[in-house]
Amino acid sequence: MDKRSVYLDHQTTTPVLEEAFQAMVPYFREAYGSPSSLHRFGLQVREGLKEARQKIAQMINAESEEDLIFTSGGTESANLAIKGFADANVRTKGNHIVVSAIEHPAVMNSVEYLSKHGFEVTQVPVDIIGRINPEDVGAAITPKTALVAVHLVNHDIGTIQPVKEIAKITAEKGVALYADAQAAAGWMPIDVRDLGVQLLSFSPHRFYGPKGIGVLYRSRKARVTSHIHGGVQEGGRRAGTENVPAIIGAGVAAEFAVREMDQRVAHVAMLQKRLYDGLWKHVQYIKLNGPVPGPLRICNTLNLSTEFIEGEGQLLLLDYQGIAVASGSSCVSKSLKVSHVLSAIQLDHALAQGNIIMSLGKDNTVEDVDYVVETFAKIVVKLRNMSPMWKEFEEGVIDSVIAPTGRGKSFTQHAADISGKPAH
Amino acid sequence: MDKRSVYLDHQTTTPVLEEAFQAMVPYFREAYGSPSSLHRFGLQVREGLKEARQKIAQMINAESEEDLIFTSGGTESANLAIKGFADANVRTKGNHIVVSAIEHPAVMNSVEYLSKHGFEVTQVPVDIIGRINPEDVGAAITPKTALVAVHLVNHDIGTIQPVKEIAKITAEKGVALYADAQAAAGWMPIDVRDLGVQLLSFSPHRFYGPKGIGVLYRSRKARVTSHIHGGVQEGGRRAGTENVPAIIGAGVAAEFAVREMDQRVAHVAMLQKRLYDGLWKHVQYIKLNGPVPGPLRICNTLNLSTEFIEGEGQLLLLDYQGIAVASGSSCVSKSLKVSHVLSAIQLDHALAQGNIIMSLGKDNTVEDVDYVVETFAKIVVKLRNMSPMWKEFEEGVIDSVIAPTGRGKSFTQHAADISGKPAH
Amino acid sequence: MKETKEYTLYNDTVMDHFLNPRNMGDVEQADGVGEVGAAACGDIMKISLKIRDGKIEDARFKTFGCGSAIASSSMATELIKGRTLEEAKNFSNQEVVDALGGLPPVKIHCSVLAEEALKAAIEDYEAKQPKVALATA
Amino acid sequence: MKETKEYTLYNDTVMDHFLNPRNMGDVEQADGVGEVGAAACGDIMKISLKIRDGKIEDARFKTFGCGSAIASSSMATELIKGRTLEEAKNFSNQEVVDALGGLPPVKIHCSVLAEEALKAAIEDYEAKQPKVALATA
Ligand SMILES: Cc1ncc(COP(=O)(O)O)c(C=O)c1O
Ligand SMILES: Cc1ncc(COP(=O)(O)O)c(C=O)c1O
Repeated sequence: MDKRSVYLDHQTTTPVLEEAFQAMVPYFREAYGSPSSLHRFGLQVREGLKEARQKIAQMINAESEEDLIFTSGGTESANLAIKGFADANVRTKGNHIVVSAIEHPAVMNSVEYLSKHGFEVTQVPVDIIGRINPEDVGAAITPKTALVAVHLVNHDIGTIQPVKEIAKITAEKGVALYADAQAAAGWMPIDVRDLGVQLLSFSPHRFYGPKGIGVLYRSRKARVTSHIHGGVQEGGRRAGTENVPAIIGAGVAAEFAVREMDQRVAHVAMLQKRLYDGLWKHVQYIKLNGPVPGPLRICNTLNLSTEFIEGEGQLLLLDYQGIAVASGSSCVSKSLKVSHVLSAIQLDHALAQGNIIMSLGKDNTVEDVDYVVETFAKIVVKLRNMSPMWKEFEEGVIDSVIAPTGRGKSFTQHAADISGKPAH
Repeated sequence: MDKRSVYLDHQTTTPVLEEAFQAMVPYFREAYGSPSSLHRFGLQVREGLKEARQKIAQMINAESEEDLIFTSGGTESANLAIKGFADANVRTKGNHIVVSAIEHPAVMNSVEYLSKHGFEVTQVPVDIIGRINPEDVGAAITPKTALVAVHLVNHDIGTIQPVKEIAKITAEKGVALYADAQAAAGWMPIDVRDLGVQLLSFSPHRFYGPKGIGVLYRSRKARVTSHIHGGVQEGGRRAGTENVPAIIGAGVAAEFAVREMDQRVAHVAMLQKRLYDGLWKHVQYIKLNGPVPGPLRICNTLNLSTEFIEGEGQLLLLDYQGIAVASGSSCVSKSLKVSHVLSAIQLDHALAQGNIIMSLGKDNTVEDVDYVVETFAKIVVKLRNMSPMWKEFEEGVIDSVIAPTGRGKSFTQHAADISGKPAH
Repeated sequence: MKETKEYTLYNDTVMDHFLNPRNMGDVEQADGVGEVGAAACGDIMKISLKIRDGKIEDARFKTFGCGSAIASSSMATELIKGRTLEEAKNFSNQEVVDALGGLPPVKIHCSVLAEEALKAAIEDYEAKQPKVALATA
Repeated sequence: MKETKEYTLYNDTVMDHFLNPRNMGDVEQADGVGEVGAAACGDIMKISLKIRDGKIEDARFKTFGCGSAIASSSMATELIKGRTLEEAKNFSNQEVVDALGGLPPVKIHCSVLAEEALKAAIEDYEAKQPKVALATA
């Protein structure tokens, strides 16, 4: 009998909605023109693009579809927001940028680039559930601050950020606010005007749209210097022949995201709760990273750490049982470094190593969740039996971080003792 | 009866090959994972991407598929080649760039960006058929030259450039050479090693691959600083979740381009010749821009100027008859400026205004070409009857540039006289 | 998505005037002729008028220019026929734009060219008729 | 494209040793135990040995680490059983890599960890057997 296949990695990417895919199909081989062309093959495409633009503008309640710049993805959008805004405003506003400590690498590395090119950067820390304190942002702003960059939701641990409160502060101080909404878009309503952000980005591949397309909203007041030079596409703000089918698919995905928002959120939040309850009932020594399911957590993500075992092993055994998840453990990253998000919430190194990220989608079912709980419980037993740490914990050599017994040293101390170097 | 539909704008974009499209389909809704993921949805995608990379590497005879960086399109590839190389090498090599006068705006505007950021730029002129003289390139190189950028084929007038000869000079002088191959790829064999270029870019949407994907080849010796910061995709050289379906489609398009190269080139060159012969037989006072069909011209493009009438009108009437073409006339451009390529070949202003670009594809037929010739001849008559210039020419007020009669003043003089300002 | 062939660059009215221009040609033994050029894009427009009793009896155009330049001159000649010279002198390109149901922003200058050609033709007429010119001055 | 479920991160041999590890556990009353940690990624590996007549009679492992760390320790214990101490001291991680049919570059350090755990276990044994240690010195 075939194993169940359960995709629990929707915070990485999602399948394309059937309706979005069907809408894209004619644009590959029939309506294949470039929208810059004056003939009918070009004109035919313009109409579809305009509609898609309108649907996406509606999804975030932008003043006008002209406030959107299409890019190739969430990363390019973040780069354009940060470097484009910094470039355009460094002279009039200053060379200081405020950013939270747990932004996605697209933001972090854009900011780092600027820091190598004459910008000063202040990183605002987060609390242990990964929340930014708006007052910290306020305190970080200086007269030279050009931009504050905070995400709406963290991609790893699912924390919803107080962007609206931060926007009040930035508005008061006359500083522009950019919100990376990639982990939020499609999974909670977004209203750029209500939020009070000047820049906001996301990519439809996170809510059943295609890959290869990103969106940057920028209010008319926020000037952005273009970073990809060439033709006058996107009103001269982003050159290059448009990825027409992807824009069309993005429009349909946005339309459905709006229409089905309540229903998707309700369903996925229900599954999230069931998954959380099930896991914590059946598996000992696991810790939730980020807020408990509820108003501070995005509805589709759980980030947990399983003590005494490592993340990649869990991921692989789950995968073997047909369950696709992610992990922020160092073994999973190409750089062998634990996710900087987990470091920023000061997660114990042992727990960071045992990290697993499960992100639900609209097509997951109650049966999926029950299967995951059951499978995960078995896998944890199997890996703990293999782990020297588990026995050493039982023997009192090392202690649990999650439920300390008062016996034994910490994992980190133990690891340092045997490797001769402090673990990082 | 329905009119014939003849797409003659393949130098703008092409439909996706059926086989390429079919190969893409499963990657939207089945194999939708991200290649960075460790689970099976991710792994499944890696295999396809690797194959696509290999096929594209083979198409240009790259040493290894690792020498390719996937971007979002030809424009981004050109930006990365120029700005990325300049950034990475300005300290060791210098801040001078040599570029031809007729490069695509993706190259021109990238170079212009650099010129605003501390770089010196030398533009090498072209002759009246749009050829770069390799000696001019050699003469423009200084001890501070970091990069020479010349395209393989001009997108507007179809001139094939002596890139191999230029490469000999740059190699001798120890300067890197970048070739924008976007107007060439798929329509003539490209061998980066035989050419001797260090950087080369193109986009598969010009040879029956999808939009939303570009390729930058860079030899291992050519360092390029990344310009889109974020994750470690593309070996850390281009961040952002990969546009998986587009890469897959690009691979198939490359495979077919190689396999069918001879056949496509033979067919299209035959049509080009027939179109050229037909038009020049049936229409008076038209001028070919760029070289005559033959070894100096890419097989699929004809660029012509119809005297005494303007380009957009020709384009629209052709379109009305089902024929899709492009134009470099100022009325067609959003900036109301004549194509800088036509200016660089010193085309008379009146002729630049009457510009039409017809670019053939593998699916065009002899019947298509005959229909185009017949239709074009009628359209020219119709528009000339509407044009004050035609009558004024017949009356000897203004003279023909193409076949001067010795009577009357030039169009440009006439236009200046009546508008009170010199035409530009 | 409609069928490819149903898409047009300009609206139906503009397309109609471009494809089937009204008043194309030259008025025989015209009373006034204006030929103007657009510095912006190089378009050239020529309007010739037949004037009888201070009224434009006939107006014809020839245009070297894009679709909207041709449509603008077609529409301008349509609009102006039957008007008095006084009315014609107050003619504004906006009338052309409105009658055409709008033009793309970058093409508004085509309607301006039509206004200019018309006014140049009237000037030409008046220059040839010094008495009339004085009377209206 | 194969079916989704047919794709695996590591090759078949590595996957087999990860999914069905050989010699998992602790040797009862072990003669030597080595536990080492990888500073690079935080993995921990423990190998325990039963040694009889200068030969490794039994070897078992416990591993806190990724799939390739588990597979490496499984393979290392398989390879080492039956070898003399002298042979075992020349044991190199490359043997593990080769026997596994290769590891991704970023995971080679897992095999190094297995080598280190084994050598630590032998050292532990020798430290407890001063005479033997001297004899082989
Ligand atoms: C020669 C050349 N280079 C670069 C480009 C830019 O490519 P894209 O529009 O696909 O980004 C083009 C596009 O027309 C081109 O013709
Ligand atoms: C919060 C956040 N921002 C930006 C990005 C970058 O998006 P993409 O990989 O689609 O370019 C991601 C992707 O994971 C993300 O989670």
